[in-house]
Amino acid sequence: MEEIKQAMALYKKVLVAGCGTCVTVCWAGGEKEVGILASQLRLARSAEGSEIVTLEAIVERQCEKEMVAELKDKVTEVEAVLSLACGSGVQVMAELFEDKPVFPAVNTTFIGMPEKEGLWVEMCGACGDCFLDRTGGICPIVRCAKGLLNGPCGGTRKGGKCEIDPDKDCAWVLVYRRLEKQGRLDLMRQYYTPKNFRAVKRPGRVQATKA
Amino acid sequence: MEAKIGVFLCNCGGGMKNIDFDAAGAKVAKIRGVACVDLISDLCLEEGREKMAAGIRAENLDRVVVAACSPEFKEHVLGQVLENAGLDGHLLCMANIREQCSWAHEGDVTEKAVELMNMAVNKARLLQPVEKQDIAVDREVLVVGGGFSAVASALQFSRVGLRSTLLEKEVVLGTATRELEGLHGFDICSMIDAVEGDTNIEILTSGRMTTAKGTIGDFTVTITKEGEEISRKYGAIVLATGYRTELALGSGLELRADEEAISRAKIVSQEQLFGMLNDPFIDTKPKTIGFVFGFSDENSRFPTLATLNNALAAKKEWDSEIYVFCKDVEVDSEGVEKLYREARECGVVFLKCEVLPRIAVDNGRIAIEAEDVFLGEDTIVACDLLVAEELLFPTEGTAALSSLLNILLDSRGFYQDENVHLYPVASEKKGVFLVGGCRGDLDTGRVLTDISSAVMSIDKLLLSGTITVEIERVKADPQKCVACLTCIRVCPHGAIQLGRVDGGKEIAVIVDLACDACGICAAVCPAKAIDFQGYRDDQLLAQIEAIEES
Amino acid sequence: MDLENKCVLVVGSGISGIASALELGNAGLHVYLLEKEAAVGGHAASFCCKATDVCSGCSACVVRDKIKEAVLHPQVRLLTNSTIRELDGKLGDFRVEITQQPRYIDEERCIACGLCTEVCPTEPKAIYPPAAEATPFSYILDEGLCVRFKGEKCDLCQESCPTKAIQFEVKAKEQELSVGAIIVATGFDVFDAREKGSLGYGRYPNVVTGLDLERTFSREGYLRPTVSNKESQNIAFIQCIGSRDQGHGYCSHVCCKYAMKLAGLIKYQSPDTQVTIFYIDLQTAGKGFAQFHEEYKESIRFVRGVPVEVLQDASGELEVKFEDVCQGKVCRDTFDLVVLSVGISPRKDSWDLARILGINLADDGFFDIAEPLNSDETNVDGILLAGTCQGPRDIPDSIAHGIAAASKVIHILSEFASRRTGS
Amino acid sequence: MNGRIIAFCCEHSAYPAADLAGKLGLHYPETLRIIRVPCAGRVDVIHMLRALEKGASAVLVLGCEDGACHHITGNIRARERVKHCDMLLREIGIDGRPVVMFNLSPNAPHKFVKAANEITKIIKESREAR
Repeated sequence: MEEIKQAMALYKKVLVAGCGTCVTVCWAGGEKEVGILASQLRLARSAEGSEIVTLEAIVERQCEKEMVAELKDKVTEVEAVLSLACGSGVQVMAELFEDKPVFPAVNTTFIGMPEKEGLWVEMCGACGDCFLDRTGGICPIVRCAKGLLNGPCGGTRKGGKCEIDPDKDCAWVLVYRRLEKQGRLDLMRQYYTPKNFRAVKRPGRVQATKA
Repeated sequence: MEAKIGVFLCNCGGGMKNIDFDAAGAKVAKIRGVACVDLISDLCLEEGREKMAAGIRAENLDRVVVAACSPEFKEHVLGQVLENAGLDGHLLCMANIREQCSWAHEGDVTEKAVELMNMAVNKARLLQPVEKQDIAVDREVLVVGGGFSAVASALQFSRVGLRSTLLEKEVVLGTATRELEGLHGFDICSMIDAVEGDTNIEILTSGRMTTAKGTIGDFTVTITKEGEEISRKYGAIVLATGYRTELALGSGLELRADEEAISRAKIVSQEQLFGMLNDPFIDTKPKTIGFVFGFSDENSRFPTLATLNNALAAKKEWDSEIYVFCKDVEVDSEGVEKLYREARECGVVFLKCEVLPRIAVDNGRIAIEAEDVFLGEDTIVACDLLVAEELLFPTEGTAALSSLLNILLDSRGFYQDENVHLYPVASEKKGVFLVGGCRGDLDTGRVLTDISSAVMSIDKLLLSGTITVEIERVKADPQKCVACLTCIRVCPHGAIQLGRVDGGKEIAVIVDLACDACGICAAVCPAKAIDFQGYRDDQLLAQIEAIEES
Repeated sequence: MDLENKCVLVVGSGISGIASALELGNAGLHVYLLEKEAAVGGHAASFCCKATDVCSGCSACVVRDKIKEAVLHPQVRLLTNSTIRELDGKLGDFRVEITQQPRYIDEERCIACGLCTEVCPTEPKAIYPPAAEATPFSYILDEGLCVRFKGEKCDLCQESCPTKAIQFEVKAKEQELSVGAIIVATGFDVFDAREKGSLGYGRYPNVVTGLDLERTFSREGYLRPTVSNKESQNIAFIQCIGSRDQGHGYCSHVCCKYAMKLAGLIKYQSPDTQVTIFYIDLQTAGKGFAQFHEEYKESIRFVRGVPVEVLQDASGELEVKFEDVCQGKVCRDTFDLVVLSVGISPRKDSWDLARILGINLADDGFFDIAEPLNSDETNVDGILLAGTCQGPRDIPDSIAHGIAAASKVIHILSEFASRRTGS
Repeated sequence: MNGRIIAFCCEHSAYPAADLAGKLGLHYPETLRIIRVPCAGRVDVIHMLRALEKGASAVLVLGCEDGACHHITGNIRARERVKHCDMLLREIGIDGRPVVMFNLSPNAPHKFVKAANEITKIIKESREAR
C-alpha cells in the first residue's frame, strides 16, 4: 500500500481499474477490492489534507484489448491508472493507453487453486514441461518446498509432513500414496533428468490452433 | 422517477419530551424526496395506523418512513399498514427515535432525532418491493438410521400423514439397538414390526447415502444399495444415526497375555451384563460386581442410567455385592435421582473417586483399587465381574454424512454445533434435522421429545405442499457474477448453488427457500454482484452519507 | 385434516408454553396463551447473558426471540392476568372458564410514554413501568399503592394518559373459552431458600440465591463487590439447595450449569475473585458443557460436600461450615458472598390447578404423566404437559418439550376429527 | 470529522441490546449512530471505510457472542473484516479513528453501553495523545 500511495502522490485524479475474471475469483481485484482500494486512497489523501478523485471501473477481462478499450473515456479523464489485474492485464492496459502511466496494484505470484474459501495454494509453476501424468497428478516442482524432482529429500517428518513447514504435506509422500492407490508404484523407481526450464521461452505465448 | 416519501412521526403520546417535534418535522420536510410529514401521536394504536394508511393513500406515497419506537415492536404491524394501503411492506423504513434517542439520552435530542430520520429517508429512497410466492415442496422425508430414534421418527411421520424412507446401512433394522432396548425401557421389535406393516414407510436396508444435493423442499439424494444407485427426491432429511460405545479400560489395566484371556470374560459392558441378567441358564452368578464409569468421558448420563438399572437388577436377581466407582453420579435425567436412592437403599455401595481406579487381576478375580474420597484412603475391592467404563462415540459415517450435507459437528464429533440457536433439533441447514443419540448423550425421554419436535417442525414445513417465501430478496446479478464460488462456500445455510438463469452462463443462484437472509454472501462477493433488498450496499451507504449531510 | 378452526389453550407463557403456542399457531390453530402475571416469558425472560469471551450456551437470549415471535403471531391470543376457574367437557370439546384480573391499564393502548408516572402523587409511585424485558411493555398500576383504591378521589394519571389506556372501573372479567385441547405449561417455583434456615438466606444480606444473582447481572450488568474496600472478593456457591434432599427427591438439572456459568462470568469480569463451588455430584452432561468445566477446573475451587451452616460474623463476613470429605473433618471458611444454587420446585398452586383440571400430581409434586417414557400426556385425554411443570428442565429441553406437546396436540386433535367424521 | 460513531448493529443481538439500554435509561454518548444489519457478517470493509470517509470518528461493529451467531460464522467473519480494515487504515497511516468489533447478546444492554463508552474513550485518548 505504501508503494501505491507513493506512486499516486503526484496525481489528483486516477482510475482504479479492476478485472472481472481471475483476480475477482481470487479476491484481489474485483469490484469489491477496487472499492476498498479507492476508498483507502481517498482516506489516505484526506488524512494528509489534500484530495484525490477516483474513478472506478471493472473490465470483464483486462488481458483482452477489446475489453480494455471500453475504458477509453474514463482513462482520458484521469492522470493515471491503477490496475488491479494480473501482470498481463496491467501490460495490456499500458500498451493500449501508452500516454498514461499504469501502475500495478497487485503482485501476481503464482497459478493456484482454491483449497477452501479464502485460501489459495500454488498448484502449478507453469514450467512448460509437465510430468503430472507420472506423479499421480501432484506437481512436486511446486508443492515440494525444495522443488525436488526425484523423490523426497529425506527430511520428511512423521505423518508425512514437510521438514520445512510441519503444516504442509510432503509432496512426495502424497505422490507415493496416490500412485500406491493406482497400483503404479513402479513409477516411483523412474529417474527424471533435470528439467530444462529454458524450454519455456519467457515471455510465454500460446497460440490456440482451433479457429 | 424520484421516490415520494412520507414521513410519519410519533411522539409516543407526548412521552418523548426531549424532542421538539415541530422543529424536527420542519427540518425533515426539507429533505429531498419528502412529500409529506405527519405527526401522529398514537401510531401504535389502530386509530393512528388508520390515519397513517389514509395519509399514504391521500399523498399517493411510494416510500414510507416512520420515526417512532424501535422497529422490534411495530415494524411488522406497520408493514401491514403499508400492505393495506396498497404498498409493499418492504417499502417502510423506521427511525428509532425512542429507545435509541429520546430514552437513551438526557437533554434535548431533537438534532439527533432529525439525523436519524435523515438516515432513514436516505435509505427509504432506495427501497424496493419484494415479491412473495408459494413454492412447491416435496412431501417425502428421508430418515437416516435404523435404530430407536429413526424407527420412532418414521412411525411419527406416518401418524401425521407424511411418507418417509428409512435408510439403514446394516442388513436389518435395529441391529445395534436390540441389545440396548432393555436398558432403555423400550421395545424395538414391536416398533420394527409396526414400521414393516406401515404403507407410509419404505425401508431401504444395506443402503448408504452417496450424494445429497439441493435444499429444503427439494433434496436430491443418491443412495447406493447393494451396488445399485437409486436417486430420490425428499423435502426434508432427518439424521438419526445414533451413537456407539466402546469399552474403555484406561491405562489402569495392564494384563499379561495369559491373564487377559481369563479376565476378558470377567470384564463386560453394560449391554453384556444386561444379557447375562436376562439369561435364565447362566451357570455361575457373580458374587461381587464392580462398576466403573464417568472418568475419561464427559458423557455419563447414559452410563449412570445403565449402571443404576443393571445394579438394581443384579441385586434382585443374583443378590450380588455391588460396588460402583465413579466421579459424579449424573442424575439430571428424569427419575434418576430416585433410582440412585433406591440403589443405595438396597445396599449398592457407591465409591466416589477423582481419578480412574487401577485394575489388576489377582487370583482370577479382578481387583479394583481406588482412593475413596470419603474415606480418604485406598480401597481395594476384589470382584468376580467388572463392568467397565464405556465411552460414547458418534457412529461410523457421522462425519461423512455431515460433509455430504454440509452441516457442522460439535467438538466431540456428534451432530449439531454447540450454537444455542440450533438447539434442540435443528441444523444450520434448513430442512435437515438431527434427533436422538447422534447429537450427543441423551436419555430416552429426551430422545422422544427430540423426535416429536423434529416431526412437528417438518410437518409444519411440508404438510401443505407449498411454502410461501420472499422471492429474490437476495439475488446475484447475472451480469456481474463471475461464478467464483465464494458465496457458495461461505453461505452458512448451504442456500447457494451454481446454476443457470434462463439458459445463460453458470452463476450463483440463491435458493429463496433455503436462504436465511444474513447477507454474508453480499459482503464477501468480490464482484459485488449480490444484492440484499433492504440491506443493499447503496442502502447502507446512503445511511452513512446522512451523517455527512448534517 | 381440518384443524383450521380448532382452538387450543396453553396455560402458562413461560418458555415452554410459548414454544407450544408458536408451533400450534404456525400449524394454523388458534391459540389462547394464558398467563397469570402481567407479562409473558416466565422465569427464563429475566435470566442474564452469561457469556464471557464466548457464548456459554445458557440459552437465555433464545427466550427473547421466542417471546417476540409469539406476541406478534396472528394466531396467538394473549390473555394476561388470567387464571382458570373451571373446566368442563372432554377432548375435542373443553369449555374453560377464565377469570381475567383487571390490570386497569389496557396493554394494547398503553404506549409506555411515562406521563402517568410523572403525575402520580404517591411515593413510591403507584403506576410505574414494567421490567425492561417485559412483554407486553405496558405500565402497571399497583392497587396497594394507588390512593384511588384507598377511597380518595384522584384521576391524575387517567387525565394525563394520551391514549386513554387507564380505566379504573374495570372489574375482573369472566369468559368462557371452548378449546379442543389444553397444554399445561405452568412452570415452576424457585425453591425458597429460607426453608433452609441454617444457611441464613433472608437473614444475612450477603447470602443470595442464584436467581438473585441472575437478576443482578441482568439489571446491572456486573456484580458489585459486597465489601467495597476489599481487594478481591471471595465467593462461594452452594449447590443442591432444594434439590436431592429429603423433600426433593430429584435433581433440578439446571443449577450446576447456571452456577458454573455464573462463576465463570464472575471470574471473567474480575479475575481476582476467588470462587468456590460446593457440590454433591457435578452434572456436566449437555452440549459443550464438560469442556466448559474443564476450562474452569483450574481457576475455580470445587469442593465435594454441601455445607450445613452459614454464620455471619461481626465484620459482615460469612463463615461457612462444611465437611471436607477428603480429610474427614469439619472445616470452616470465610466468604464475602454466598450464593445458594436454588433448584426447581413444583409450583405451590399446582394442586389447585390439578384439582380444576382433574389431572394427577406425582409424589414429587410435579404433574404426573400417564405412562413412563411419555412425558407429555396426563391421565386426562386432551390435557398435555409441557416444560418444568412436569419436572426440571433447562431452556432447550423446555423448548423441545413444548414443541413435542404441541405436536401431540395436533396429532390427537386430527385423530379426534377423523374419528368423528368416520362415525 | 464530525465526531459521529457509526455502529453497525446485528438485529439479533446489538440492536435489541441498544433498545434495552434505552428502556433501562442507561446513557451512552449521543454521537452514536446505529445502522441496523441482519447479521454482523453483512458488514463489509467498504462500509467501514466509507463511514470514515464521510467523517465518522470511529466505527463499531456489534455482533452476537462467539458461538451464538444466528448465522454460525457471521460474527467471526465480521471480526476478520474489522481486523483487515484496521490493517488497511494503518497502512495509510490513519490512527485515532478506531474500527472496533464487540460481541454481545440481546439481553446485555450494559455490554452495549460499555462498548459505546470504550470507543469514545479510545477516540478521546488518541486525540489527547496527538
